[in-house]
Amino acid sequence: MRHLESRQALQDEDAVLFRPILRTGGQFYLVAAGLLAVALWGFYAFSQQLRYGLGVTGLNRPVYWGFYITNFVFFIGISHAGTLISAILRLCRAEWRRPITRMAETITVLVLFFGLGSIIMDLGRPDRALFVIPFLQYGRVQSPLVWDVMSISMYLTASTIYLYMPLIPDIALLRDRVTGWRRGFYRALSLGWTGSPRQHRHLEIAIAIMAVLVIPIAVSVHTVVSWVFAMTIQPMWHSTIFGPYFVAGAIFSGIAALIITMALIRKVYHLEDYLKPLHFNYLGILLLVMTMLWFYFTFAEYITTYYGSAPDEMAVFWEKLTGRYATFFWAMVLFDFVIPFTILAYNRTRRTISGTVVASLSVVIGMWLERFTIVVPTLVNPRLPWSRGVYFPTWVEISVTVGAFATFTLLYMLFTKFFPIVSIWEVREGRERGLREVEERIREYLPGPARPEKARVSPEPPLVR
Amino acid sequence: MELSRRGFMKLTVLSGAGAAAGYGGVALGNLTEAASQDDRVPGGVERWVTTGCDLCSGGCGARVRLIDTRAVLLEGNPLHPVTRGGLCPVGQASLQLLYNPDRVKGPMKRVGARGAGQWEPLTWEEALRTLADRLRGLREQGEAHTLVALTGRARGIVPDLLRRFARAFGTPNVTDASGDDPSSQALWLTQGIGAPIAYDLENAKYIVSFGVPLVDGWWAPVRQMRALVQVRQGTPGRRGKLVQVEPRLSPSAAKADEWIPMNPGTEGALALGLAHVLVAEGLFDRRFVAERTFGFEDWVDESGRTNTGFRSLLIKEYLPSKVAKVTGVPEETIRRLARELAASGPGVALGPAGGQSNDRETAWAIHALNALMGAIERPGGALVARTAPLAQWPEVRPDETARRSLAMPKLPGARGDEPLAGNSFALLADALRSGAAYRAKALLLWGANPAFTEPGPGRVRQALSEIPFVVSVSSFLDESTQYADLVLPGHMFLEAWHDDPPPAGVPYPVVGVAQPAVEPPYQTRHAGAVILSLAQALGGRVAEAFPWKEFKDVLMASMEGLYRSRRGMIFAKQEESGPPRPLREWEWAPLPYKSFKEFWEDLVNKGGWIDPSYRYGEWTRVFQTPSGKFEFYSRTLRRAVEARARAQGKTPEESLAALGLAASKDQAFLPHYEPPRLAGDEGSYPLTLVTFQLLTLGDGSLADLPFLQERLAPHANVQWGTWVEINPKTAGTLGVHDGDWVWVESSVGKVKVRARLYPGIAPGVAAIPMGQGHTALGRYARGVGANPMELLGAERDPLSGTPALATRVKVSKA
Amino acid sequence: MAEAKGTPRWGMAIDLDRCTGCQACVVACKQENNVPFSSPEEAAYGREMAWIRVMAITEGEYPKVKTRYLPMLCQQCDNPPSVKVCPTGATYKNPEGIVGQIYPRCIGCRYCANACPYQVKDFNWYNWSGFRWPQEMRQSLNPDVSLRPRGVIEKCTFCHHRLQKARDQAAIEGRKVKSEGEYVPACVQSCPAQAMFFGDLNDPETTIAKLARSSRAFKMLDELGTEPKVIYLKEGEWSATPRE
Amino acid sequence: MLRGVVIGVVAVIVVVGGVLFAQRLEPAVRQPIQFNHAKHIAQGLECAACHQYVKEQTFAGLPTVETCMMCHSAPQTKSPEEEKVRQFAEKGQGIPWQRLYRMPGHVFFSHRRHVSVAKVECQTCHGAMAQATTPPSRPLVNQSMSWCLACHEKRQASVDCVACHK
Repeated sequence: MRHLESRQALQDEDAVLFRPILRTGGQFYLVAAGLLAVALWGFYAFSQQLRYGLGVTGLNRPVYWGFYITNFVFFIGISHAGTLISAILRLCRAEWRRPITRMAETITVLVLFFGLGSIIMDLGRPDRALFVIPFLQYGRVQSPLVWDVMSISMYLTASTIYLYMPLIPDIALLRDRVTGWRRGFYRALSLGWTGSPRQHRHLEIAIAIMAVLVIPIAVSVHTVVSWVFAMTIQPMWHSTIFGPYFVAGAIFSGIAALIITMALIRKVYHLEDYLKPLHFNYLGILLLVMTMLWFYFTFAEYITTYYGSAPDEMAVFWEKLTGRYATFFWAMVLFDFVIPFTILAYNRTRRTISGTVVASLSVVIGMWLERFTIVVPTLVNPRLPWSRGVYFPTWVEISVTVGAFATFTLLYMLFTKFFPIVSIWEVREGRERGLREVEERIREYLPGPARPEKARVSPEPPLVR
Repeated sequence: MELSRRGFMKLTVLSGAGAAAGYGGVALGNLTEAASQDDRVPGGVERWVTTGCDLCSGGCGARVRLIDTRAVLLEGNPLHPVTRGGLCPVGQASLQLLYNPDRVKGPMKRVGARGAGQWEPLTWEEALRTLADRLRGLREQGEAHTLVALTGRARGIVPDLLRRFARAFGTPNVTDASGDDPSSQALWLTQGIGAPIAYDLENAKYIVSFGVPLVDGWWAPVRQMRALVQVRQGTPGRRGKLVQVEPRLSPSAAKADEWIPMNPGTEGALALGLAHVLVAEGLFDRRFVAERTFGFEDWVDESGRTNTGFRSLLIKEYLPSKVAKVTGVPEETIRRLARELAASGPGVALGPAGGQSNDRETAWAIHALNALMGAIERPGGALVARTAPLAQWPEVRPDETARRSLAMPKLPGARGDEPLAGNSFALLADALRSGAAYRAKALLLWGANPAFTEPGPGRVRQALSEIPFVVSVSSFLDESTQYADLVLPGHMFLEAWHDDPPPAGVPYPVVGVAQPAVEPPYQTRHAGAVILSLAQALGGRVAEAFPWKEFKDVLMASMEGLYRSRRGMIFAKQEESGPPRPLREWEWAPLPYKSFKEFWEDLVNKGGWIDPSYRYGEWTRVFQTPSGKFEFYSRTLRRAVEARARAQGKTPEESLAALGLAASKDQAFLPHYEPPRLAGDEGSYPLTLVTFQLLTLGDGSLADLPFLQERLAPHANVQWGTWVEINPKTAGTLGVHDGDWVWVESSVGKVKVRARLYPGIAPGVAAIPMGQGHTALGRYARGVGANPMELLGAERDPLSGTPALATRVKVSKA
Repeated sequence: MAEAKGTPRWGMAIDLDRCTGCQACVVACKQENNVPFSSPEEAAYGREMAWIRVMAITEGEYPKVKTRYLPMLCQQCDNPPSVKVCPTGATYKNPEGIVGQIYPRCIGCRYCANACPYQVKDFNWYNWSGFRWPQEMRQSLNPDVSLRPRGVIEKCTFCHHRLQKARDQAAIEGRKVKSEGEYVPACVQSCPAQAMFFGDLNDPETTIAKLARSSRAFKMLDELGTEPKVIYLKEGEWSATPRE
Repeated sequence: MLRGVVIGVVAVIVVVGGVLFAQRLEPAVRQPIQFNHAKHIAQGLECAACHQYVKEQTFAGLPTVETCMMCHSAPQTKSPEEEKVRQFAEKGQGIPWQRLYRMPGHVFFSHRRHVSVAKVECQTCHGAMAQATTPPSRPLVNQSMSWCLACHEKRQASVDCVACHK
């Protein structure tokens, strides 16, 4: 591989970005094997469920939903890490986005499978999962669950395209650097990318369109997920605030997941030059905004319930605040607000990478707890007070959950082995064109005579080739 | 640890493929499994057959839905005049008894040690031969009396046949596990009739129930539920009232308009307190008391001695303030209740349900209260049931051997003619162990399971293991059958003919006849037919006493009496017969049948016969006392005690004192309060335990029905288990929380049950339902819950020896 | 009773003054509809199944305690929350207002069970029909109702198969099903205290229509606007109910 | 490379699909007696004469050996098939007729409802069974749900799901 690098001496400055793809260390295999083992254990647990039915879970009457639905909401929330954030940053022309968009988008695409998967795992008859497809099968468009299926599959499609399109120039870069079967693989995926100005123009337009499209879809996804609950008349589910509350929560957990991923990748692949404390700081500020927004929504939700003091709602309310789910609730407040707010509010802690990572870990845990305290306490306190439910997950649900996390991590790792996890061409574009553009833009912000709209800067000729 | 990339890829792909293949295989298996369970229930020709339910004393008519030969649903018989299509949950679930996988499928003999559960099948011929040989041996040695026969739940002709067999065979030792109802003691003491009191519930306006589980399993539950509806909603503009006096908020108390909690076992005191108020305030029925009763005022007997009358006793001893202290019921409640009773026209007092050592005195006091209210022989009051005119069987003529054995004294606990005698296998078991007059050499268990249902089952098990030869006629290998040498499985109901004698408490005669609806699938025989075959095998006078070939012949012979009586009518639709209430005072036109055969066919197809008439004021029929009146002062008892004293060579006073009764002299012959005897001292065992039956489990013989195990009692919300109800306050002092496992311990034994904190029970009282804790029976009952009988048996009624179903206990966290 | 006019709207009335909480309706329903029984372990887990249950609520402190019994079955809502959320149409309201559950269509997401405020939908956690019915007991299964496979929701259908049977008989006799008495679900049929009434709510002459107008009548969780077709009658007072 | 993958995928799809399809196909039914429907109908027998529950029950019923023996206790033809009937009767066995039309476990079909109430002709659902001289080995009419529904819609019968699925 040395010869490759020497041949491409020009691009030495980004060699570190290619390194994970071109070279794999023993540690990687070790970690991957560990994850694989956990994942296989999860699969085994799930196969037990397929064999014996949902009876092997801790679900019961009236707690018909538990870990799986919690995971579903959680994973879908995490998925907002990527596409949404990256799209917003792209549209805002935030130049610091360049090294992180790919990481974010990858999270989205991969985690969405686990979101959908959680629903399928939760089905009593997974063999009939396709029944929910509207028009072709029996899906009824009035059911929020069908909205979910439609909106998530649309999101998955859109975010896959949105991940794939900016990948094309990088795949083309790789195509030219590898030999053997991988060359064919990358050639097929690069769709004949030559890097001509025309191709670049088309790509940029397509990315811009997708970025605009993806934002409403992403918002709709989590709104619709919340509506699965809000459209019923169950106490503390039937809430108008749920749509925005869930979207805010999703972005919240998404950013946190992104920060953790960035920190890991920075460490593992030595990308200190690309992912700087500044990136973490900026995302940390975003996270700070979200934690306050989350607190605002949570407060609004609970204070409204408390003042309404409908007996059925209050049963759930007290169950969460002082009852059997108080531990979960207060842990959620701690992890979602107290810890991240304290860390992020102070510049000194926020500006360190470890500070934002600790805050993010806390948020991820907290948001899982938040999903759990939304799903379960309502179900254990049904309106008719004759059966109070109990819910404790069995080894199957825990194994499947852990397995899902492991599988996700493994897939993410594998992704980094096949594709550059930092968008190389965009970084380069930033170096070459971004600087000029920003300068132009700032100049335009400054007082002075209004100038006619300048013709769009034509892309530089590609550097590779 | 350096793994090549190629190697890793291979590993990944291989394990991925492996996982996928395994997963796919499992998924496919899952699908095919899901598909294969799509199998449907086979259809068939639908038929409905009229039959009856014999699982309790309610005698409900039933009809069964058959698909080809399978019974798929049991419903109430809409023609049945008492239940009118109603059937309780037990009846509804009974197909699980019929199709229970743990039924005994043929005769078996024991091969292992007793209780080891090792059996060997044998043919009926062999089994009957073994049994007959053994019994013949007893007779040949002049020991026919050492045969003890115990009947269980069976009602009607089969137990009659068994008693007839005992007489022909020559044993005085026949008893039945159900025991005697306390109310029959009260009726005997006051009216000289040893039968349960019949209450005209349907027409009552105000019912005070002293702990009677009216709607959860007493006597005829369906009839009582319907009567309650009649009381409350049957008369336009008026809602009758039900007051339940009981230490625990039972389902019946929950359905009552008022629940008055009180100390366990003090019902009698409360009844007398009410009587005191009626008398003191002049609210009693003066005319009835003056004309139809004896012993109200002080009276002078033949010897010139002045005897205390009921009035003096009440006024002196049962002041509401005093009663309030004993019962825990506030004085003002007692006064209010008495005034309400007097003001509301026919009021009636029921009870008790039984279970305390002082049941007889309690029932007596309650019945005396009825007399004071004039609620005797009056619509809505306490009546004496008319009997059904079944044909009498020819008199048994015991042979010499039998006559000699019959003259032997009967063992304590065996049913006797005088109601004072106890009727309990637990008592009998004690007698067997103490080696009374003689030892039992053989035991016939006819559908009875004393090793489970009797208080102190440990002693019963011990007694069973000491009897040399035990035969059990049983459909299940229950606890007692484990001790049997021979198991003879009887037909299940729906497979066999059976008759339903009038349900306890119904004033007019109702006779149900149930035909077999399904073919018996196993090597079982009709329990009645077993007696016939046994008698045939023994031959001689024993065989002569049974001139019938099969059970249906016996049944028809009995039912012919109904036809010959020319009374009553066969069950019919309500429009045709009219409601059986209010009781009619006229008789029916002769039955319109040309022959008995015609009558019989209609009888079987409609399910039974009824004579819904009742004549009030047949005083000579209802008062069979020395005075021909209702006796507050029981000369019937006095005679019995005097006879007993004579036999023992003591004075009556000495005889009474020897029994340890609290009451003395005249009081003993007047309705009075006797404090309940509770085993154990208050210091070590601070709580009073009461036991109760659940509608769903009965005495426990129905514990093998999974449908019922799932829904034992809605208020407790316990499934497949036993619980102890304790007041949250009591639980607080014990540190026990709802759902905790606790030990309940008496001086006799201890059981582990779940605690249910229930505000509907008095502090200081604990309550455990009966029927669980089986160590045998079937797969759905074995090992589920605990049997409270293990805590009982230490204390008993001093007069009859019947064990009390209450005791002192302590509760501690397990 | 007259024949039904137009499309009948089958409804039920439960007189709580009569109901004694005996649970005969529960057992009758399980027997009629092949509802499996649970094992002790699953029952403890809250997985026993029943299409109708008797709910008991104990309130107050000793000695002022009251226990109320309330038979709870599918309320056959005119505006059923469960139907709205079903993703496949397995739960739907049929033209006569009976809320059906089509087992081969159900994917087992249990959304309807969570949306139903009455908690009357049961889920088949296990393959009950395969191994939970011993061979002997399978004999008492009703051929008119399916054995539900594992993984689907099941619920009360007002014994719809009985309606069809009654309707067949009526059609052969050239008439419509009577609005009362001819078609009766198993629970109503079995009630020992005759606390349950059944009939066509659209026919003002039926007992149930009269009861629905009684001063004692109320509907469960009426404030939710689900418009149940099961009507309860309050305990504790006399009212002019039509003769049985 | 790519071609190989495509071929592989197609092969897998074909094999799995084929296996699944084969599982779905009903196996051919072979009756114990080569019963001639046409001949019996020609003798003036009605369907209900042998399928005796067709008007009263949900199921039509396959003829019992007793039903056959009402006419065939003495030989009427020289057919060896007829002889088989008597052999079954002598052995005291029922005739092990094989069911030709099978409903899935969740479909509730009532012959009574269709025959007695709706007066549907037998051949509507069973095809030209009356003309069959040998027992068909596969259903003459492919009864699918859409086929049921088409007829129900045409005749304005109930298309309510719960009418057939319960």
